[in-house]
Amino acid sequence: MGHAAHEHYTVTGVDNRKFAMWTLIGSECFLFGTLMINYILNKASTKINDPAIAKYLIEHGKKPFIAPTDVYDIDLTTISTFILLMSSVAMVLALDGCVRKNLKNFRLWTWVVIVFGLLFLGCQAYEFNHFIHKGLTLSANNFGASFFLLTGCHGAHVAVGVMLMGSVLIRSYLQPDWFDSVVVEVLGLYWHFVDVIWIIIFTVVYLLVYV
Amino acid sequence: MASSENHVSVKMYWIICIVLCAITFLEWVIFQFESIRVNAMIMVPALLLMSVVKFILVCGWYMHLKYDHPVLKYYYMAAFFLATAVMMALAVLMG
Amino acid sequence: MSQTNLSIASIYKYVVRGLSALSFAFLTGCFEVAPMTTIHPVTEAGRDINYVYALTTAIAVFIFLAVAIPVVIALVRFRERPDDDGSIPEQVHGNVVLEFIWTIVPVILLIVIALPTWQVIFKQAAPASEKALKVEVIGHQWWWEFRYPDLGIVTANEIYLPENTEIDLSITSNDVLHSYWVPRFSGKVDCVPGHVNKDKFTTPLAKLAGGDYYQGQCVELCGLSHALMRFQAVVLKAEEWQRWVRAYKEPPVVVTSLEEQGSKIFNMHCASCHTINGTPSADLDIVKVGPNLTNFGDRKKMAAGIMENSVENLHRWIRNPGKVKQGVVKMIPYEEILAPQEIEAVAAYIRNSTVRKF
Amino acid sequence: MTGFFKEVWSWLTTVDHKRIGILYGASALLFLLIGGTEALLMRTQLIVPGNDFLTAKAFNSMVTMHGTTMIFLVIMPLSAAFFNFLTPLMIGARDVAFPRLNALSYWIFFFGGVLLHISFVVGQIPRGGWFGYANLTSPTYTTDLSVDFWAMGLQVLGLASLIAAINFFVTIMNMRAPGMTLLKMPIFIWTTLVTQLLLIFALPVITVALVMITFDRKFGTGFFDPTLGGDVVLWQHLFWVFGHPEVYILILPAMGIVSEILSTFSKKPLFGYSVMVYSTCAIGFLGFAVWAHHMFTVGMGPWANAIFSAATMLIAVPTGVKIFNWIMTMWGGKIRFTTANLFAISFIAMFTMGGLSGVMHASPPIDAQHHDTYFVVAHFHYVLYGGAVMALFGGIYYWFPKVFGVYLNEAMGKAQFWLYMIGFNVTFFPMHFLGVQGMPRRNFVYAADQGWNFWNFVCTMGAYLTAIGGFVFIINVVYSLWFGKKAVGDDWNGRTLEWMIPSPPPVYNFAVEPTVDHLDEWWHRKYTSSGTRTDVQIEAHVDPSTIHLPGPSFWPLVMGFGIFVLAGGFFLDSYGATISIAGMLIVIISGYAWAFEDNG
Repeated sequence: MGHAAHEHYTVTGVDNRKFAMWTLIGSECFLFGTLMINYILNKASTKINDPAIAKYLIEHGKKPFIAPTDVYDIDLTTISTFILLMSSVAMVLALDGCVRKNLKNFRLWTWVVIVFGLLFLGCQAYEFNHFIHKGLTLSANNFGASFFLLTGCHGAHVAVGVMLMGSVLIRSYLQPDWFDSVVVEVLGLYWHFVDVIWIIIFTVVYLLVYV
Repeated sequence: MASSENHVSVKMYWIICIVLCAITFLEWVIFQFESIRVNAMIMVPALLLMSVVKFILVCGWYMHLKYDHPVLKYYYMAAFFLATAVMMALAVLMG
Repeated sequence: MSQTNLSIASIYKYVVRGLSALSFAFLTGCFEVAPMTTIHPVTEAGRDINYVYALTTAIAVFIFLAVAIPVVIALVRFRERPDDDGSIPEQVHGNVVLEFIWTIVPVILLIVIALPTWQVIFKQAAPASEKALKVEVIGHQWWWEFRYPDLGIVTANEIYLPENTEIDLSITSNDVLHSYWVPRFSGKVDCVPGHVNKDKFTTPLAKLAGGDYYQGQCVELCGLSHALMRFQAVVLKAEEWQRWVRAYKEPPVVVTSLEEQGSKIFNMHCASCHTINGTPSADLDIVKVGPNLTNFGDRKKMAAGIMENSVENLHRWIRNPGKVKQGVVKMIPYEEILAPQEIEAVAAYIRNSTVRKF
Repeated sequence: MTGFFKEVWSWLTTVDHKRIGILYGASALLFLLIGGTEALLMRTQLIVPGNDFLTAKAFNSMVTMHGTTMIFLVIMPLSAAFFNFLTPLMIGARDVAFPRLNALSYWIFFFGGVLLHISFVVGQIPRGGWFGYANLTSPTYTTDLSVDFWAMGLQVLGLASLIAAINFFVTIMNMRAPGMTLLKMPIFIWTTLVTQLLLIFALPVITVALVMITFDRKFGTGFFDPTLGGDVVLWQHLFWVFGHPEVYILILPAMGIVSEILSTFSKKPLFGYSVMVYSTCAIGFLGFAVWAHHMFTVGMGPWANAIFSAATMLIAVPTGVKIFNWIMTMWGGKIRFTTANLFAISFIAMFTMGGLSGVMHASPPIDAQHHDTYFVVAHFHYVLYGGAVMALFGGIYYWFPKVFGVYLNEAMGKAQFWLYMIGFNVTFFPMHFLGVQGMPRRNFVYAADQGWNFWNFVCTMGAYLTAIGGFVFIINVVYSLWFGKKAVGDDWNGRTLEWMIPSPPPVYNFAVEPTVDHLDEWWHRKYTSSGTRTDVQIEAHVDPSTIHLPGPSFWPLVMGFGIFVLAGGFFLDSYGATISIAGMLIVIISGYAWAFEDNG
């Protein structure tokens, strides 16, 4: 059980920081649960409230409604899911590199995690831009609002994850012998959880709409 | 504890990675066949099952839940199922 | 249920009915009949609520005694005597039997409350019968609108009802949350914008000529003048009700020249927001923002039941409604626009010519 | 820096759980004065019918701020003061799991309180009710910034409570003394644990609801606007899914405190400890299944009303079990009537009455008559004021010698108790009558002919009596800090670990970490099983420098201020965005500085 100097004896044997991250994950379950139920309840209200957008749609020969199936592009979303899954795999390999104190692997997979995270955010930015061009903005209708709230909040969590992994990378460059595997594991937990939430979002938000 | 003796070997990680990619690809494939997509009786259980499998894989192995103190597992399951139960009740109540 | 069948259900029914009748007498005994009292119902729906109300109060008092008496005994018997020898009492850790008893007994008492509760819930939730009088209640920011779709009548702040008739209310709101509540009829129902809530009750027999007045009030915070959003339910005798419905359609009776001048001012200034049946204001097909004033003369109270329907009150209101009722902005103050004489004329018209002989 | 600035600086940068506890307690009592004044203003307005002491806008603001202040800025931080000070002491730990995070949650709470009260300065006091029901809070019906102050204030306070809850949950689960299994923890630690779980699970729901109302007001979405396809009832559901666990968050710590006080002053262990633990967990779990009993009249349909009334009645059973266990704790004991014990005993009586009036409107037909009337006001004041606040005052009198090393004066304490007890009942028992007579809540004025004149007058007199009791408490604290009887360590012949160390406790808490074999470990060290007293000394002082303790840190204060600026940016339309970004930068910079700070 003995570890680095500031390691405390803990009753459950799990490091305090890791236990705290799991507690935060439990809390985030409720956060994303509420966002998802808000999406499920609001995805049916597709009537456009914003008069400017309604006029824009009518001019383009469409009815002033935007339904999920009008805007979703499943191929792009599947690629996003694939990217986030791969970043999860990279994360777990980075942790393995850190535990084995293999600097090359550790830095390589940390880079992969950051790049894939940014790629995912890129896909999401592109998707949001694509929606806005189609007229689905935040204040267009409640479907748009609840969709952007849910995926936006998830995107923010991915961005925070990328930033944290960035600081791990900076720490590794500044201090090559820094291999605090607990910190990397805690960030790994956060990253995997964000990926798991995307798995649920991918099914509930994108796929179940087509059914 | 800090996983100095890491229970999960790198090989296992890659196996899980492949399984995850396969499931994601399968989800995409189901979507291409018009006949399957429209039929909710197949689609909903299939999609839910696949997402649950992916969920367990990532949580169990990648998040090291299987090898850590069981209190984490009980806490996480309690949080997850309580959240799901409250949200289901909300869905029913809001009609 | 046959008379001689003393099954558990019937014993349970007699005990519970007896208990609630006893506590009902105690409950109503010590409260005089305030206008908004919740325990002097006059409708059958209200009596159902009161039956569960009295029963639960009786059980609550019983449980309170079951807690208070042992506490007092413990405090008196086991207080530390001044000449105490410093020894510590027996360190009792628990007693399974006691734990079992004070878990099961409350469960039983709760079941005694729960069964009538569910019975009353589902009884009141049953839809009203076809022949019930349909009335729409619409809450506005700080006044009430009542519509009778079958009779084509729209009135405000005083809901006229025939005696001994089943009423089927459809309750909604036009802006924010309100809550329709006549305590003596039955429980409150929220006016939720975007939803229509139902309520049904059978009105009591009317005793007084000119109708029995029952008080009601908005009970959900709806902005500044939430406290000034009251209304009255008027239960009329059967023939009075028929005469009232017929009289409601007749145009206002203009007698004096003051009222004549008043009607001209009304049609010019007030018609864009208010309507009086049988006048040009009724023909405008715009959505009226203000309350309907067709039978304003008959109403005992005005401005949503907050003050007597008197001449100087109406003058004060027309001059500056915002000062009388904080937050009223839709109706602008007329003290600069109309001369005092003109205000007197339009007030006379609204008060006198809208009186319906019924 | 002179001595004074050094002292202030040490308080601003403290990470010691004991000092943070004192900071929480002091802030809570300061906000209690504000909340109490708001209550007195309302009662003065309602003293006679047709009164014009307060305008409608002022009254609605007082109603909203009294509710919000008392719940979020008085009872929760006062409970947090007890969590902070006592949790490490009772489980035999040196400090909480993350000391700097503990300081951060205090400073975020502090700035959240400041943000809420800036609305007074700019004259945009929230007036939509402490629950802020939708549609009235939508931009069409509340055009000024009052609702934004309320929403952003609660967001910041929610964040503070969430960080503290995670900190304490990890502390209790991971840092108990060797040998202290979960069923050997003091009961107060159990109620603290369940309270933290309730906070962790309930706060995210209100966070999402507040984000949605802020988006409705700032970015034109239509979540709660029926004309834009939204649904007003969705807000009520989301608010009360948080709201009901919130009221158990307010009452469970009080139950823990009462259990500790009663068992100490009866010289007996808590009766049925394991049953008390299971009922605490049952209350915590069922707390998530009963929220819709606040919405019986909104028209959810008979089935929803029936199910939620059953769940609400079910939750009355574990509460009732606790009450009978307290009575049996006193039964057969040697009861000493110190002020703390008087408060604890009055908790049993008042909380029972509150619980019973609650069970009454657990059934929808009765709630149709009680909802939003003064009967509900009477109910939740009996449970929150007669329950939580009285118990928390009992806790203050019980642990004051341990915190400050001096006893609070018993004579003044009893005077305050009787003023509170009588004043409380004179104020709130007549409200049952007003409720039965149909007086609605949140009415800034009532007419003379509505039959409520006499009892409103009586209630206001009771409120003034309680205010006097409040002043007696302030005098008592000031007097006792200077002239109070000195306390040594085991000040009330207590049972739990915090009484085995000197009071005020040294910085390092335990010189040597205790090993625990029994429930009520300190009692078992003092008395053998046959009841004879063995003389066990309080733990001797040790040179603090020999024990490794985390150093003070300035960054929690900076990050708290950053979050304050971030939230503040939402209120200014033109350059608000830049202020929020500046706040975000402060948070990120202090985050990195925090991470790289070698805090030892």
